[in-house]
Amino acid sequence: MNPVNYLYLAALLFTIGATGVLIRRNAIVVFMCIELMLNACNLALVAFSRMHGNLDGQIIAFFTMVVAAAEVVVGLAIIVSLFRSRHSASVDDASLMKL
Amino acid sequence: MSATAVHSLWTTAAEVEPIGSIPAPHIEYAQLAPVLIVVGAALVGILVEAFVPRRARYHTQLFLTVVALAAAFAAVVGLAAGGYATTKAQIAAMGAIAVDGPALFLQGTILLASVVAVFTFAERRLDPAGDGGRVDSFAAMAAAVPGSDQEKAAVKAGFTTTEVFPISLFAVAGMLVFPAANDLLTLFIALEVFSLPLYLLCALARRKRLLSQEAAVKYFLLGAFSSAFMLFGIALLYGYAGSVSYARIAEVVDGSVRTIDPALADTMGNDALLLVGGALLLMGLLFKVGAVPFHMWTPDVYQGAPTPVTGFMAAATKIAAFGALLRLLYVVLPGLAWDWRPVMWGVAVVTMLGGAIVAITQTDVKRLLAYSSIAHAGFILAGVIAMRPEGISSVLFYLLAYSFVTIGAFAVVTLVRDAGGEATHLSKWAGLGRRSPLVAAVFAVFLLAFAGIPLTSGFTGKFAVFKAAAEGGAGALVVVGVISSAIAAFFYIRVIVLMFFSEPKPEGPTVAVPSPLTMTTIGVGVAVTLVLGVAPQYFLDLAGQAGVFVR
Amino acid sequence: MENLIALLVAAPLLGAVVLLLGGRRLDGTGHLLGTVLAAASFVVGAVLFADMLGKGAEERTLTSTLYSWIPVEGFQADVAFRLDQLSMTFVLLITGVGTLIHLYSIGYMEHDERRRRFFGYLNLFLAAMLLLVLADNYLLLYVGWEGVGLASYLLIGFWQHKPSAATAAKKAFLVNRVGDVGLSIAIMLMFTTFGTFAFGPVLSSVDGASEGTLTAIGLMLLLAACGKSAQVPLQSWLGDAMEGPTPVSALIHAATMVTAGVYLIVRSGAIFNAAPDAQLAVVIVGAVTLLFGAIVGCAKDDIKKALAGSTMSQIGYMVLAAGLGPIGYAFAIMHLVTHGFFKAGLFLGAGSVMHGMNDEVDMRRYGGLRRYMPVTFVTFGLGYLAIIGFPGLSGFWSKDKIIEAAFAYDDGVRGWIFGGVALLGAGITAFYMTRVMIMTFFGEKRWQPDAEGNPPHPHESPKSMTIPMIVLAFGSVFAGGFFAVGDRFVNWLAPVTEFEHPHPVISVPAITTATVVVLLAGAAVAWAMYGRRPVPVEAPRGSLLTRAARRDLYQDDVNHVVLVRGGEHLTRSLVYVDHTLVDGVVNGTAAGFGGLSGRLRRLQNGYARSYAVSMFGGAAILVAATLLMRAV
Amino acid sequence: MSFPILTATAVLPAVGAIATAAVPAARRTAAKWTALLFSLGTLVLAGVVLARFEPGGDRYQLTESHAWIADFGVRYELGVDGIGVVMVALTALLIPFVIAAGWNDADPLEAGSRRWRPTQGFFALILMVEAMVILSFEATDVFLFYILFEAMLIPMYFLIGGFGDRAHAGTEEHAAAQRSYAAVKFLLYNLVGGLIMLAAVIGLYVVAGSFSLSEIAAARASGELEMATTTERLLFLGFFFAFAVKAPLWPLHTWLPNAMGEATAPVAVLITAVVDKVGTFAMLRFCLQLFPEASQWATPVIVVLALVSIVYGALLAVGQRDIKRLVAYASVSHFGFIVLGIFVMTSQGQSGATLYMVNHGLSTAALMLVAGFLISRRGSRLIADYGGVQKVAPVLAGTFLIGGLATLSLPGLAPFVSEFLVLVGTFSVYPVAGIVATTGIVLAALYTLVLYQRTMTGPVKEELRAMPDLKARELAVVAPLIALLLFLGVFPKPVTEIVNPAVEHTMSDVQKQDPRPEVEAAK
Repeated sequence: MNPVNYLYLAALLFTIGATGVLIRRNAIVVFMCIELMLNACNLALVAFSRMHGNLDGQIIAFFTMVVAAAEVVVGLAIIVSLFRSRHSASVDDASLMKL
Repeated sequence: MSATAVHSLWTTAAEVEPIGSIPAPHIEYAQLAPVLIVVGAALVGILVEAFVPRRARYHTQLFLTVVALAAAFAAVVGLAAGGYATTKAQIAAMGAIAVDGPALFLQGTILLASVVAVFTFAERRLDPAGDGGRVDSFAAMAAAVPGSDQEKAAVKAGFTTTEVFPISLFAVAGMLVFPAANDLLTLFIALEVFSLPLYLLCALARRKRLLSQEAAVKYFLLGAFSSAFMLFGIALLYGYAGSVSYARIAEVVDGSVRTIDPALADTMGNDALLLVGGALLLMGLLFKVGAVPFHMWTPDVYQGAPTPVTGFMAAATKIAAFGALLRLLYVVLPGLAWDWRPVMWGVAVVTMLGGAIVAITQTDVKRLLAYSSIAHAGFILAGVIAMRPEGISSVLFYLLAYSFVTIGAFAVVTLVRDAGGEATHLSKWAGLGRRSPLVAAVFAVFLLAFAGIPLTSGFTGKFAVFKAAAEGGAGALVVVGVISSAIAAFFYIRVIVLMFFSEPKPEGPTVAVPSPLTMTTIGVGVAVTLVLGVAPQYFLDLAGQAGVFVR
Repeated sequence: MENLIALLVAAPLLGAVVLLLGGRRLDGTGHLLGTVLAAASFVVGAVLFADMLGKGAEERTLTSTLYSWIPVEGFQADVAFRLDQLSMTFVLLITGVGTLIHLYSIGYMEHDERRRRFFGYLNLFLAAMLLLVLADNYLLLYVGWEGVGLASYLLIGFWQHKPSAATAAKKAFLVNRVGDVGLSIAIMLMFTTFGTFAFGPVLSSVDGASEGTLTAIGLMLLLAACGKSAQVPLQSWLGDAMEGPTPVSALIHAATMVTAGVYLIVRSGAIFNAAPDAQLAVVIVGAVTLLFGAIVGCAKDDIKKALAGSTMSQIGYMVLAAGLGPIGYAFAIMHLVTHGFFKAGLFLGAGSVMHGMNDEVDMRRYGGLRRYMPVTFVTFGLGYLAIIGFPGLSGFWSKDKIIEAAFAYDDGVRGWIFGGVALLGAGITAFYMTRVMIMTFFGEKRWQPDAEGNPPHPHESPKSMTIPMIVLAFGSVFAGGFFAVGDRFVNWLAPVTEFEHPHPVISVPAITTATVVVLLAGAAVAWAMYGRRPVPVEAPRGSLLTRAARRDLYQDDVNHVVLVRGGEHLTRSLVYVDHTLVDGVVNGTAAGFGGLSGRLRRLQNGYARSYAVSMFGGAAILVAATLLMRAV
Repeated sequence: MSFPILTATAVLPAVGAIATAAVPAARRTAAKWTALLFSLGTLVLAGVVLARFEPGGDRYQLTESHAWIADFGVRYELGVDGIGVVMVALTALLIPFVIAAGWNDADPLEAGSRRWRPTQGFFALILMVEAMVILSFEATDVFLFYILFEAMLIPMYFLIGGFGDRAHAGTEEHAAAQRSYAAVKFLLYNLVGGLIMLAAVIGLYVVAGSFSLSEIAAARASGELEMATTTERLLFLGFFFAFAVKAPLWPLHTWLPNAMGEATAPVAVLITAVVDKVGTFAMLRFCLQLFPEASQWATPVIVVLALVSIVYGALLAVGQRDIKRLVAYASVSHFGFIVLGIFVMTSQGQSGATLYMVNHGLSTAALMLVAGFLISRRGSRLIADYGGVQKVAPVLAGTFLIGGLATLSLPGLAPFVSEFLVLVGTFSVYPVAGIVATTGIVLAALYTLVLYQRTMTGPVKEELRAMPDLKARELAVVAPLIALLLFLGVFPKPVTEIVNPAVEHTMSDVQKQDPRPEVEAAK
């Protein structure tokens, strides 16, 4: 089938992810949405890789996964510490600094 | 998938690389020495954390870090002296990393900035000593809940988070690669490599931990968000050009590509991929340099992060990010200049004006400096837009000048303290000039440099970028820049007025006497500020020679 | 000989410098030094005069250039002197009368602890005045012109602790400044027209210039003259100037400085000759002032103010004469000189009277003084006869000539008008001077105790004061005759001012008789009003004209309303404008940015997600813009 | 390579500033003397410069030229023409008086932190300003000039804001607020002007590719550098705006009264007599030389602005209640004359303007410093608080009067010469303008004499009974100034003969001839 459709899917997923980031309060969920965006990128990369018939895209996809994993490590560490000190994972509660 | 398809895949692939001979990657270790040294030191640092007894860690780490950075810098200088900045500029590591003038210049700058920044990391005289000896400005136990017994115990025990040194080394490593990255993958990885440690560092403040954590969360989420966009941009560009190597993409973009297979022809026809991809990639970088409208993390993060980290971020991140931006625009997308230049014009204008205007009403020193850094990002963008060699060199020079002023300024901020730690609210700075003229004078020098008053590095840099912009036909941009400088001048002056002309408050903050470390940082800052202001020629030459990208 | 000219100025200047910088140690001897130097200047003048008489009429003019003052491209201003018959006349008058008045002041200022400074100022005045009349170009003349203004400012305000004196001084200076504007514009006009403002070149190349330009120059010079010589409309300062010590009034505001305007016009005769319109203006100003001063003089009870009015009027005669051109110049100067004698004499007399009357100035509180101060009475009386133009005395000769000339102003209506005015003036002069005479020296005593309540004990003044009066009295009696006989004076001046005989519309004898008749009439009326009836101590309300005249015909009130009030309003409103408008714009801009900043920073609301929104939006815009760029 | 005398004239005060600042906190008097001696040394050097300058010689003399910032085409180029050398001399001459007059102005009222050294700072800053001003008069490189033009704002700013006049109405806080307002206003006005100029400077470089005055001028003359009319006009406006703020020209003048009102009298003198001259000087040197066509294009407007300044400034001076503000507005009026003289573009006008810069420096210094002495005695700046001073302090009153007479440019005193030259120069090309300007001399008389009358004459105010007359130090400050005013009034030749050649150069830059007189007068 035509790989272009995968691109549409990727775009769709990416948008969903982005929207999620914008509308969800819970830091974890927001973070998951970001992960979703990354995966959308992966999909796009792979699709392109297929189209162009070279491997770069796929390689990047692997790297992306690793990066995502790393982000999880760092991100969760931060979010958890935030949660523990505030007993809430809502990103909106973390708004002491403004103006 | 049919066999032919699979085969065609290989064969087409083979056109890029001759069949069957996928050579073992050869790495020019010498040219990559700076990065390798830093990474190596970082790894060693981890081991130190693991095996060296707590008492000795601090000194070991400090020593290790400084030596590593110094060695890396020496390597950079060596490379530059070896002509890699000019004649022998080349692409190293299988096309992943460029070793050329801008890269080396920026790496050198980053390393120097990191050294002085690390000094402020290591400062241990400012906070009152706990039972466990003197402490720096990082959390005793980052994992502990603020105000919990666990934390109290940790503080009592005088724990310190010596991990910051290896962490920052990792960040530095990423920053070194970022401006040198010669393909999109490396770019992305470098971005993450220096971002993730910074996220952590932001969360490690000893005082005002809630703010610190909040800063970290915001920085992390928004950073990840932006890198997602960037990655998507990468994907699209890759889709457009069928490659992630800068050289290749550039060829495709300006149509000078030799071999065009049907797939490429197909995607090449679709400019949307290119434009959207380019835009998203640009956005990722603009986020890092803190350009309007991607700047909003800056004030919060700068305020919440431990001040030494803020200084480090503000300086080094900008250098790295602008380096990457330059390379992207000058190497990859010059063929697209007609499309991105107007856009960047807009960004530059709103960044200059926005930063300056919002800063007028700030009441917190760190936020003030944050907004000023935004305005400066705008000025630098003006130089970037010039699209000519002077543009590159002027930006390089500006970054050099700006980074030291920034680190110096934030270092001064760490000195003004009261019971609650650093007294960053402007009202507390009233009459500082009376209580400790020297500190106030030094800070005034930095402010004047920010304001771009002649005989300071700030002026030289500003003049350089504006000149480049004007020569690049962006006269209007210069006028906007001049106007926003005038607006900006207003709030720098306000701080000076506050420090010198208003009566000191009785319960005002005290000025801690720092160790030689911070003194060095500030001293270097002042020295560089004045030298670049009075006799900048040598460094301008340097930047001028370095102002050529390899492609 | 040329080198002596500088000495004329240098001597009194030296005196001024020494006396003003000398400090207290000169308090004892200062006045003597000042007087000696004035006298020295007079001696030098006399020597030069003798030398001049020794030469033929044509080569009498001496010039000496000291140095180049303002050497600038296309602009030559030298410090150069010119001593010809005209300036010589003035030199003698100034130094002569000046010396006498120095002498007089020694006695008059005896009890003033700042006498040294007074003499310093007097010397300064002499120097400036001599510079004025000796200058060889208009710019240097301008220096003297303002110099005498300064001296007069300092001397009018000599008793600075009296607010009235300070105000009068300021007023005098300001009004004069208005005149000076005229002079400086005139000089600029000369510069642009002739490329120079030295007397010789300018006056000799008048023919080349257009009449319009010359008229403009003439009018500007006239404006200057009005300021300095207290001619309408700039006459208002002279009356107040009487706040100064009486010797000052005698020297500066009667004999010399106030006549500078006449000098200026006569000196610039060539220009006026070529600009009839300007001349007409001069004549009109002279005529108006002549009457104005006379009327004012009739109503004043303050003896000095009355004399001031008379001065104004007499100078009006001179200006009128000067305006008549070659037929009048000589007579203008002649009247100037004789007036110098008798008016100075009169003022000194008045001073002497005040001296004896506890500085009382109101004539209604004098009366019957002739017995108590005979010398003063005699000298004053002779001065009186002279000024009203009693046949045979100085005033008669000079004034009569002017009236003749006035009648000769272009045969026809103008001649009649101005001749008539001059004639009328003579009558009024006789009236008010008689009035002064009677109220002061005749009738019964109307003396009042002064503020401290001690009654006056009139007595004759010391020798140092009476001698000058006597000398001047001689002058006022004989000078005129001496000048007039055989047209001595006219011939003397002719080479400088050129002279042609006037041809009046009616015969000269007729005019002379008319003059005598008129003055007798005036005197008679005055005697009828003040001699026959007792003079009330408190001034009666008086007729409308009298009241107007007492208030200088309301001219000051007009000035006050129009200039002072208007000016105050203007400045006040400007101060407001400067603060609110000019400054406001800037402060407004600053405030505007502040407000904008305040609004913008609200976007920074602390919510990570809204930051994300802005990033998302930014990305969208970025993408859109890029695509748009490609589209267009 | 002869001895770099010009550099020396700037370096010496700079060194002096450092030396003064280095004097220990307790040794205040030592600091004062250090400053005074260095300023006198500078005066000597300036004298040497004056002596070595040959009026007939090259346009720029004693030149120095060293590579500085090649990338920007910037060289460290110094040189003085007749105008420059006179201004240098004036600056070097005035500073010692400023220092001597401000001898006790910066003594700390209360013992602050042991590291807080106001006195040292005060005099160090003054010397710093001197160094920068002198160098800016000598700079023949646009960039170098610009840098100094901007940089001198900083020390001035601290002088105004940090060392206010102690005679003020209201509370200490209020006064401090007023002070910093004045200082900020000063800085922002000039900074904005400077930044706009910066844009023009950059533009100039883009167009001309060099910053060297001589090079650009030569290129323009030889026609190898063609500027588009609009470009030239825009650049001109950029430069002129900055100078007009500094000068200050109506309507950009409002910072001056605040600054001069709040600053101590010596600093006020520093502002108006020295620093502001850089603005007018720069108009003469840069605007006219670099952009002759544009200058002529703008002349009508500028002439009008100058006239407005003259009349407006004078009228506002009349309306002031505060002695120092009055002098400030008087200065606005005088700067109007200077600008007028510069832009009418006649030899008399420009010689007059240059002379005017010098004379205005001297006369304002005299008037303002005496006013300062007066104010320091009574502790009030309000005219209404004085009266009858001449009775208790005749010498003070006398010097004040002479200063005032100089301000109203009485013939015989120096300002008359310059003012008349400007008037004549104006009148010969713009008669109407000349006449309007002439009204200025009446207004000048008005505000000066009103000031004198209200403060010095009349019955003595009770509070003033015990007022002492001028002290020896104060007299030593004023007397030389007055002597100079008199000397240059009767014998301005020494200055004019230095200035004239320079003026001729400028005239040839703008390709202007003086109008010929209507009639060739018979000499």
